[in-house]
Amino acid sequence: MPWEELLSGLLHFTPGQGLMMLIGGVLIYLAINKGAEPVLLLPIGLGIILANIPLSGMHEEGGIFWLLKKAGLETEVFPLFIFIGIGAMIDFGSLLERPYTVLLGAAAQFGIFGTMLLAIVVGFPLNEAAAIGIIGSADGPTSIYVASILAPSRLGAVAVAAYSYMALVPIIQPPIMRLLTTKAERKIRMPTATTSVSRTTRIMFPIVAVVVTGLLVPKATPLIGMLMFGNLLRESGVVTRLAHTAENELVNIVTILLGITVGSTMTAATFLRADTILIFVLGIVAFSLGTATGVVFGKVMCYLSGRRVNPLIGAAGISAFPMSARVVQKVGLQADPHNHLLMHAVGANTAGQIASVVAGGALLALMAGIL
Amino acid sequence: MPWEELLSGLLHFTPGQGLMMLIGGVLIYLAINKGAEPVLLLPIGLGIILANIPLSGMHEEGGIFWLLKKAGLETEVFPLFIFIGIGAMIDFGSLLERPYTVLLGAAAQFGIFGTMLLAIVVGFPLNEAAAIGIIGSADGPTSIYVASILAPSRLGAVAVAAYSYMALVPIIQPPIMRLLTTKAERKIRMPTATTSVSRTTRIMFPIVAVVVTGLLVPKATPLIGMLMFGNLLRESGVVTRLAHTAENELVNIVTILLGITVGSTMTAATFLRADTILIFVLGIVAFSLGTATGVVFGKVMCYLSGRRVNPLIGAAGISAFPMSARVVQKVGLQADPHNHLLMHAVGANTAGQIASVVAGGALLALMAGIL
Amino acid sequence: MPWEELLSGLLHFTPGQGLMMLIGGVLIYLAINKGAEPVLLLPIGLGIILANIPLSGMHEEGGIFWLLKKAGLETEVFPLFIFIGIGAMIDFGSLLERPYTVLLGAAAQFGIFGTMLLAIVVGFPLNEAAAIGIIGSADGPTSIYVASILAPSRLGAVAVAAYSYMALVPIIQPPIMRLLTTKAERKIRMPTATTSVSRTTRIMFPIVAVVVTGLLVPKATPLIGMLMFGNLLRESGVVTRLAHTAENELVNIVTILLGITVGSTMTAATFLRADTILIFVLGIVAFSLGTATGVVFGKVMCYLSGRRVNPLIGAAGISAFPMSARVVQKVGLQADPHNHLLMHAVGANTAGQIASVVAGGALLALMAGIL
Amino acid sequence: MYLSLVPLTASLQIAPLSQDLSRGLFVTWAGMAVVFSVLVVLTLMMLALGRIFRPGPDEE
Amino acid sequence: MYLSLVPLTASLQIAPLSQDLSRGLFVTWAGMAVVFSVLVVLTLMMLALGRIFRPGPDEE
Amino acid sequence: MYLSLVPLTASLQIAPLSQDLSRGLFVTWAGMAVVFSVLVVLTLMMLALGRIFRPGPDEE
Ligand code: NA
Ligand code: NA
Ligand code: NA
Repeated sequence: MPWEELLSGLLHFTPGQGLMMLIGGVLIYLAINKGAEPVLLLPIGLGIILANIPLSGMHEEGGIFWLLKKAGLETEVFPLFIFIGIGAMIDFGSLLERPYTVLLGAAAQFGIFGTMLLAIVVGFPLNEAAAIGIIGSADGPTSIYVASILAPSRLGAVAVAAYSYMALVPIIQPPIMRLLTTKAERKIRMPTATTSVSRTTRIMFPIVAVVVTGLLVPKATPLIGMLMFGNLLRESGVVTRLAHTAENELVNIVTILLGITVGSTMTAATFLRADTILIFVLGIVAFSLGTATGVVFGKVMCYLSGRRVNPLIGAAGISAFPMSARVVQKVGLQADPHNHLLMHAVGANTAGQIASVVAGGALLALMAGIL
Repeated sequence: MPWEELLSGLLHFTPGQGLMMLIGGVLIYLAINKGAEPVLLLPIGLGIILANIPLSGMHEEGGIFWLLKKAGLETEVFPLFIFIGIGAMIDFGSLLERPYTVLLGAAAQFGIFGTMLLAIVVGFPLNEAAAIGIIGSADGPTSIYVASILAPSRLGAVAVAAYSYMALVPIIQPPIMRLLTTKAERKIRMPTATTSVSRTTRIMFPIVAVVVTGLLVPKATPLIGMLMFGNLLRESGVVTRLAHTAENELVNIVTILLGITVGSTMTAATFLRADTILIFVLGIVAFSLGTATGVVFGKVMCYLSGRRVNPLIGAAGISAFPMSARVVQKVGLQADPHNHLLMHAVGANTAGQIASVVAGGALLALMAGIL
Repeated sequence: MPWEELLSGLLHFTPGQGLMMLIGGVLIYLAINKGAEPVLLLPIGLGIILANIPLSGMHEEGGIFWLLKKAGLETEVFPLFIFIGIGAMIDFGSLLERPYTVLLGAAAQFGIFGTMLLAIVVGFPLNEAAAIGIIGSADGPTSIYVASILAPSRLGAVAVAAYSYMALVPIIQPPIMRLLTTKAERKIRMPTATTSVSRTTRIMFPIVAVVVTGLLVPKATPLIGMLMFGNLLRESGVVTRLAHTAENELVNIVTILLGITVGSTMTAATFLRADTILIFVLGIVAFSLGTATGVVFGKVMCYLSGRRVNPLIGAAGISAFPMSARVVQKVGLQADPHNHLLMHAVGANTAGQIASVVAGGALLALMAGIL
Repeated sequence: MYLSLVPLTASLQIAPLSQDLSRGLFVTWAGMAVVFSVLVVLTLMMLALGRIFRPGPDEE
Repeated sequence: MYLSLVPLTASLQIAPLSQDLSRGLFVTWAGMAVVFSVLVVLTLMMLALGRIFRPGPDEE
Repeated sequence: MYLSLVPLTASLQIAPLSQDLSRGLFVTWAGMAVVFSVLVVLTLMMLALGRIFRPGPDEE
């Protein structure tokens, strides 16, 4: 009977779907009222609500969510296009003025691998453990890229955890930073850069980064390639109309679609599993571990440099661009109201962006060899 | 002989194709010189001309029109993306201040079903009759969405009728409105709203609309979901760059492609049938019937409310956003130069937008049960 | 061993790939430091570098370059969408004021066919010879469109040659122009147009151009259709938001993707062949030959018109819009500092744009008949 | 018994009512019922929302 | 009769003309003919348009 | 000889180390080694770039 067909939506509605809608509503609430990464969490939230309406047909072959997932996520087009835009937004100047900060970005990536180990210990299969670890990249598109290759069914949880904790960086990081440093360390002042960077260096950097990273970690080439493509558009200075479109319309259009598509993967069936909570717990671990290893490596550099490096800036190595750099600045100012660490932290921060991509590529390559 | 190949275009040109080109030219003329929905009718017009050039190969597998149709119309991506942009444009404030106007939007949808019945009577098969009825939704993307599912070969006629009559609303509606109301009724003044709507209500509305409509009419979820997604981007206030892109670049790019693609489906073979004229006749019936039932329902509300509702605003329930609301204002002013009905009509107008989507979803669900 | 997998990129790196990266670097250098068509050559340059990183997987099924090539080049979507934008940018007013300049655009297309003959003589198979000839269209999207149909493996070389020589037009053209004209001829002044063109004519022109070209050369319909679609959006004056988006965001987004995709086709295996150098040599021949026949035809018109046409403007017939018109103006001023040929040259220039498309369509049709 | 029912049934159906038309009539009443049901629920939700989330003093 | 035609035909074809080159020559003349035909028609149309739709007094 | 090696090998492997965990440990050290190697090379390249392409007098 057609009439039943019309009411069948209500009849097929499950408590699980109701719970998922509530979760979607909470994300929308956090996005709007707490300013938590609204650009992604708001579309994800509504995507979750839409995805849990029974019999909408949107997930079936030909449906809009099936299509967006197939065309944008499975192809990796969405995260890669967003990386073009992010590259066009990022100024690597702070990093180029302080090349040593690169190492802090490297150290903080232990958050990825350490969390992966923990996820294995608590029982996740290897591929899912790696996808959970990537939350520690503290970078949205990298997380989505890696998770959708290694463990598509976990994509929603991983993406939501990554974006949520990026918004929570001002709460997660400071206690760890204070725990691992002495007040004297936090007071260390760092000189403002005396060397400036030539335009040629800025233009050469994205090209060199692509070649070095690509040759050493081929699987990282798509991510680093698109990121540095955007950056080359920016730094070249001769294609401002392309750079402007990349960091605005292109990234906006893709973000609108990416958010709702990621949300649409979070159906009750895939998301409401006991171990999803574990993923969120491990996600906090990932951010904390990355922060900790960044700071500890900062302490090592502090010691080796004769206390010329403030270890706090290591916390910015997790990326979470640009929030964690601001957190470093704030914690530094609390120890010494005249200590401005921002530009150093931004160096570590952009290094963390690159290091996350390298770590993601390494993870994919090593997993491809194992699985 | 290759030479023949070059002249073969002219040799294969049929009078039907010439007639179609003329029709395309007329649409372009109306769009430019009469301001008739140029954003759609101009691209449709040129699309028709292009589609009727023989041997261009654009409709064959791999051709650009084949591709756009497959990627944009058959997937419903074009109307759905446009709905994101429309949602980001619409202010539901007038509706939220006057929830009762929702019912006028519901009543006016009889234009859809009544016309469908008439189309059955004059001999159209059920699926085509429903596609013809949807012209009465007085909404472009809804018409395209429903028609391309139920009767793809009638898509061109339905879309052109829908957009043309939307442009003709100022001519079609007033006589019907005056015929069905007394001058005393048309003079009824309505108070300006005293209640204002909180930001929270504006934010909650798109979410509630998605859940209610989706659960009750699952097949309407894609349309209402994208419409309300755009509206949530708008009302949240925290993702202005996404909302701005949705209502500008996204909607413009898709409109450019949608128009020419709809036009490209109108080849002589599919369009030049005697019953195509019937579709255009039935299209006027649809708009008229919707207007009439809206006004009649307005009279009922007028009576029940003790003459506190001016029945004219029922005419705005057909949607045809925002033209029909302006028509109501104008006819009201003719009866009483100090009677400003605009905001009430806009309420009914936006209600009609939602009601059209619901009606479209209901139509699809009921047809899926029958066919 | 997974570890080997990580180093395998370096191990698989070949000298050929290194050479290709160098070529990519040179293109980037030319784009940035010499201002050589940076909008295309910069993305192409980085695309080449990325394409020659071994084991990145970007060319394999599902990889981003495989996908962009399949979705944007093989479908011809990229060049066609760019043509919508170009159409929205071009003002055909100068041409409409001087219809006779159309013939100069026609004459200059001999660069295409003459070069094709030469390419056959030096041993290229017919399809590749035609693709090489199309460099003489001096138009990027036309070259990409035709080459990707006739000889996809030569697309990179053809596209790079076309864009590079467009940037070199101020160096390639003047000697040929001076060689073929006497100083007296170069001094011929041409009257500023006395007739102005009505808005109706401007609107009718794209429609007429589509119908005439489409009926006579069906295979040119997609290109001329999209070009004139953009122009109609522009000239209609009633859809400024669409025209604005077409010539800005649409064209920018597609250009970003087109450039990197064209670059990605240039792997060492396809590009590093001895005859690739021949393609670049033939490309210069194409531009020179087109310039020469344009100027010679200008001389014929000069003679027939009783020295009322300055033969220099024939050089602008190759298109290379708008550089070659500026070259004509400059060479004219060198002969007579008060002789302003710009608007006449722009007429021939836009005629060359149309003629290139017609020639491309004719080439495709004749080849389809032969191959 | 059986025979007497046939003309009765037939008389209830308007004679020339095609199968398509009867289906169309069904779709019409069902469709309009759905449209009104959904929009009435929406109205109630809107009224409830308006009550629960009143505008603050600074929102007007 | 037949025999005498062969050398005639052969002499009309320039001896070392490969099949590809003769095809190329055909494409060249056909292509240029098409380009000129189309653009001449376009010119005529433009002239006609200019005559029919003269600019109004306010358009200059 | 062979027999004596088995317990030795076994003792080197931490007993309850699952196959997944040992693989995970491998991925961890290999991954971190790769990240540091790549970024050290990048640092060296950046230092070299900074030396080779010093800012001109007008760039500050
Ligand atoms: Na990171
Ligand atoms: Na409607
Ligand atoms: Na040309």
